[in-house]
Amino acid sequence: MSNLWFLYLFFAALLVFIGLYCLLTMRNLIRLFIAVEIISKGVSLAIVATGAVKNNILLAQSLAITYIVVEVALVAAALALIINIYKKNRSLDVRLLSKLKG
Amino acid sequence: MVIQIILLCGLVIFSVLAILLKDLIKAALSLAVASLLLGIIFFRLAAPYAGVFEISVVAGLITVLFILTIALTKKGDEVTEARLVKLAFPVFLILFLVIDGLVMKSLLQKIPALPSGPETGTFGQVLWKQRTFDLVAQVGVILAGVLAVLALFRKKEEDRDE
Amino acid sequence: MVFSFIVMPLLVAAFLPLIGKFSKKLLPDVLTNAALAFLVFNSILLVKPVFNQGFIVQNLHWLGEKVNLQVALDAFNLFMLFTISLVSLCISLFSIDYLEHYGHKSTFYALFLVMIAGMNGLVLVPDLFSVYLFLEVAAVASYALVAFGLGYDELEASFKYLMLSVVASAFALLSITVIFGMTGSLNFQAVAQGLQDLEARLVLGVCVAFFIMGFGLKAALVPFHAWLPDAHPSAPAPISAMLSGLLIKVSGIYALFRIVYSVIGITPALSRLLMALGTISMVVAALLALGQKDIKRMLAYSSISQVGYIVLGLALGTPLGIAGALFHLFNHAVAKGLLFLNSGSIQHITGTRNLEELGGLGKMVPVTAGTNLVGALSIAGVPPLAGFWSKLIIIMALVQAREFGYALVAILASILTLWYYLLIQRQAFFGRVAEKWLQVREAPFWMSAANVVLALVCVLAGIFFTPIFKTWISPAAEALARGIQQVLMWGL
Amino acid sequence: MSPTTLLWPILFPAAVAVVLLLIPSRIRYAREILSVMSAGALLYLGFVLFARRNLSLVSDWLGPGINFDLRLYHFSAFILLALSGFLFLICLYSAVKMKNHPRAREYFGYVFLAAAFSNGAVLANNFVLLVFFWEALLITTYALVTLGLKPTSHRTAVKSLLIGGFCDFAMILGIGLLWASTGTLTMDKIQVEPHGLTLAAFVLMMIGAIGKAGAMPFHTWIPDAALDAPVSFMAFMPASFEKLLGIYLLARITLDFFELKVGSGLSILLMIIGAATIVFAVFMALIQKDFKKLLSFHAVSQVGYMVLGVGTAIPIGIAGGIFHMINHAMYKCGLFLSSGSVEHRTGTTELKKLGGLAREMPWTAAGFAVCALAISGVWPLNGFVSKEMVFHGALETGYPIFAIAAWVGAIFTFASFLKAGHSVFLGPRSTEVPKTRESEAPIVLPILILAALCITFGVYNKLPLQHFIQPILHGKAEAAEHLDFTSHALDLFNPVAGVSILCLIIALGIHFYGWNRSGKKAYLASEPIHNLPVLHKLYDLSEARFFDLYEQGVKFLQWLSRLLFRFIDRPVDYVYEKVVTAVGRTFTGLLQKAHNGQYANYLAWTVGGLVVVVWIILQLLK
Repeated sequence: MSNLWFLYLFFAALLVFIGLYCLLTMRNLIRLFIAVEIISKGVSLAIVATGAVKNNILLAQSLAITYIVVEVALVAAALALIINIYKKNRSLDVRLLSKLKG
Repeated sequence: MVIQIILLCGLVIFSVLAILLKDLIKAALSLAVASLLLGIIFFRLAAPYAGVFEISVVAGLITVLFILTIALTKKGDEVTEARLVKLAFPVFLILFLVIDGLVMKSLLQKIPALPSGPETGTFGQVLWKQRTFDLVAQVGVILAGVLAVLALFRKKEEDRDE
Repeated sequence: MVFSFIVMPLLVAAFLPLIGKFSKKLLPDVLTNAALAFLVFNSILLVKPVFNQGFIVQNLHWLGEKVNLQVALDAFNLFMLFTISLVSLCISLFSIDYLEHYGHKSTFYALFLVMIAGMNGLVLVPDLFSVYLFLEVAAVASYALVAFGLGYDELEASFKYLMLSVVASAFALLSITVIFGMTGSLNFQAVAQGLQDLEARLVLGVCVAFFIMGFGLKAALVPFHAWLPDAHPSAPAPISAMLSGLLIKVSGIYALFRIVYSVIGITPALSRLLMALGTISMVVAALLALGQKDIKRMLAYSSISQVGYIVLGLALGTPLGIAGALFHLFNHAVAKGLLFLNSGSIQHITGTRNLEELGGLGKMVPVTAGTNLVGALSIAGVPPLAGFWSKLIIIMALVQAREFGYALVAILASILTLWYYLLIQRQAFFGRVAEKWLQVREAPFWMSAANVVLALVCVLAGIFFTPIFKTWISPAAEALARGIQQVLMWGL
Repeated sequence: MSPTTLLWPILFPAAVAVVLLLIPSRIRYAREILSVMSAGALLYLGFVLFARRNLSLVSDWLGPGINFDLRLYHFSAFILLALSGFLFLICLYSAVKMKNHPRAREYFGYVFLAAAFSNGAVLANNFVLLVFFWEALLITTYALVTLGLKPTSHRTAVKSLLIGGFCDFAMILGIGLLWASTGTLTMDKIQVEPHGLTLAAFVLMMIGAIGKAGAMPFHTWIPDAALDAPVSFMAFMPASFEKLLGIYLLARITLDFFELKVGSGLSILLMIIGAATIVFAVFMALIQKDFKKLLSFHAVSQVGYMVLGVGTAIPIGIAGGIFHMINHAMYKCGLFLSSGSVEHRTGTTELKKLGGLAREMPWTAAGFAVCALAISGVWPLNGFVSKEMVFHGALETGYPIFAIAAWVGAIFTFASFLKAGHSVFLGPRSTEVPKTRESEAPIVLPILILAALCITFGVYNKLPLQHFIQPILHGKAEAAEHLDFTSHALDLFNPVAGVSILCLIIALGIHFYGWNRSGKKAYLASEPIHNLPVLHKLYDLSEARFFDLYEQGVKFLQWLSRLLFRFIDRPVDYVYEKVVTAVGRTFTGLLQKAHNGQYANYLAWTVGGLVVVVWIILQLLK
């Protein structure tokens, strides 16, 4: 059973890596936030898989649901921010967001 | 087991598509498909409520929010990603696959865990009685999200003097 | 009632947007300040029972059923609660006048209260996942508050802040998941117990690294600090004060050290690593602060530097070091809150934050200038203000532990600190009055009042340092340090 | 008398400072009257405490071992009395001199604050308490220097703060080491042999003490401050207060905390520092063209005598050093005040522009003359007595080189004061300053009081030596059971005194020869020393001998002093101005460039930081 856990963790780490790669290299604000979503998929996969493997699925399930709620709130806030930035900038390029520096 | 691995691979593939597809709408849709697959994985891991939440909220609501945002910001300059980034991605992915595999293999028998017996009670009891604090926090998070949207989309009463 | 620290701000926050429909200013002002004053009062009332019993545990019975709303309040928690309530009360007093030109007071206050509820919750819960959750509650509210002005800078800063901290908290949550997998539980005590029985140094080491990144980013430790100098200066002044004064300490330092001390257990190697991180933050940020032209940006870098001191003291792990760090945490919360509010006053008075444009304001706005001086000197560690004592104790603790190198760096960094605070004083307040500032007037009543109250706290905490230290700080430090003895070393 | 009386010298001036800061400028004379009266009250308190001597106040403070511990005994009572005396005179003087200063309110407040901190530092019997007051003094010094209101004042103030901060930092480290090795922080419980760790502690604490006193190489801010700070500040801080405190601590270090042995390496080290300070600073003083700057270099040079005296570890040398400290405080204070009086009336202190003021400002000139003679060590003034004691001490150690260095210092001290006095008060009346008159009484009075004290302490040297100095040494240094320095204090007929007098004469010769050569004709008959018949003859006799030496010597000396200025004085300055600030700026610039505002960059740091932390932890696990 324990080996199964590592399989899931392997995929969770993969998802986190994909998200981080996108965050580090890509430019479109919306795509960056999609990357954040992919990272959080990795995290919720890890939570549920851990619960399933360790006989704690009820607890893990409630954690996963709570995490999804957090995700929704974050998505709402972040997308509202992105729309506001678009209104100011008329562009979604993250490289333009470098006025504050030094 | 095989089905589970296929589902997981599908999840990864659609995630990769979500960051590589040029069209943002398609990217958001592949993210939704990835969520759908994740929901099915949850079902198969005996977490039906989490699966339902994942499919309805993440694959449904969040995708709608994404598409709405994409539609609202469609008129601006197209932001093109660097070609090199996309071309280099498979290389890095394979590199990470190897590292990830090696790390997980080396950890394989190394993580000790306490033996745990089967859980008692129902999902509802766990959520409401064991994790009551989380519910309070959920109320807080939802309130924060709603208020954030209210604050960010408010009409300005008067202009700030810069 | 301990639960009121979480429930009360949430309730008020839930109703404020409705109230805002028919009373734009008065009722939100009164309600928010009353709620916060109640929390301050409440935390003072709790002092006696907590100190008599060591800690109190409360269970809430809800609808006749026993539910798991259990909080354990010890001296350390209470100290944090008191700090949060006191500083945020002053900040909300300041907001009464400051928020006039932002509009939408009710939304602002509601977010503000949600953030406080999040911080209070984080301090109170003895559960790993709930710590993460309340951290997100405070964080989501703070993203919106940073962007509250809806200007370009605010949005840019808020976006970067959000994207960085989302990644960081994902890592913290991954780490929590792994620990959950190993011990099958999330409660601090149960996890600590479980970890004692396991021989899991390697995995636990990686988990600690994830925690250091996740909470270290919230605490703005170098190299995880990059969001702070953007977000803190861009936010409206009360929010800058809130973020720098409280949020980085509660969701960064408190969370990290609560987990390190009470769950995982501190070890010499881990303590060395954290001390090194603290020292790097202290020095790098102090150097960066020297080069700033914008008051608030300078203050933001200063926050990073002072967090370095606190981390250094806490990571040292000796009773004196912990006590000094906690006292510095309190002092920094008060003084940095004061300085950010004060920078808000300056911006309100002159319309600029650029040090090169300011000059000679001391004569025109004595209250603002005087309180600024008090705050700056307190952080810079000038006797007899409170900041001096806490820095002295940290340095003494380092000497006592024979960490002469760290003591040396801490002293040098405090000279740097004094240097850049004197820069602010000289460029903004001393010297000749520039032509364009001849007509400026003192900040409105509530703004000045909040400044004066915080400055008084700085001075009084310095003068009555001994009783405060004995009655407040030492028990809190002991409560935190007790965690070390409870948890078996995991051999790192 | 209850022990809580000991809080008065600290709390009273602090309270006065607060009141002075609060009094609005509109109420005329209130500030001046209050400050003079409370300084008088403090002086009275000083006398009372001096009469009472032994008092001790201990209460719990920061924690175990760190008590709020004040102790009054003969040494601290003596310093306390001296401090309050100087405070009174400075207040009296400033009442007129600083009256129209735009920020007089802050000036008086800071002066009293400084007095409070100084009293605290003197009374402290716990190292942490000492450090607290000691550090606080830096801030008042900083604030007072900025009150010079010159464009460079702030720069100089920061310089004083950083140099002082460095010295204090050394002292804190030293105290830490001492604590580590003895386990106590109570000052009167510590007595150790300096070796190993405690040797380092000794050297570090010594740096703190002599840095406060302004010895080489920690003096560079004082000459700058001479031009940038108010002149009364110069009389207040570098001339009197800081010397008293610095030498007080140095004496405590060498007498109480550590047992300094005669001829030990540490003693030699102290003597080298002392001798070097005397010689180098006096050479620099010689070429100064500004009255105040000349005085300030002497303020540095004279520290050398004190450090040398204390460093000999021989009773007569230590007593001489301490006696020199109080003497120096008196005449240097008087000299600065008289330069202030000149500046008050003429508006300048440049030697070139001044001349022949003695007729218009007779009292200032007289005060200056007495003080200048005292600093030069002319019989029978106090400077003579204390310098003789230092010479004796230095000779007794068996290293005559130090005595010779001290004598060389004496020569040029006198020569430079002849030059200063000559060009300011004597000679033809300068045409560059308009006709003027004597300063007001409150300005002249302190100068005259100080001059009178200089004479008193010289002629009746029994008074200070028996009442102030000897009790300090009683039973401390080796073979100091029967101390009596008074019997031959004014004795002219012994070899040491002979050499000293010879030095003075040489100085006289140097001055007049140089003056003559520089194209000004005729000796001035009014020059009092010149007219003394014996000296005059001796001068004539020695003229021929010194002819060649002078011709080449002046060039050599000027070259030497320029060399010293460039290679000792300037490098210290250079390190501060170029290296420290430039390095800081470069680092800051690089770090600022790194914060380029790009999200990906910041995220890369975060992830990179994570990788590094994981790596370190895995390394630690191995």
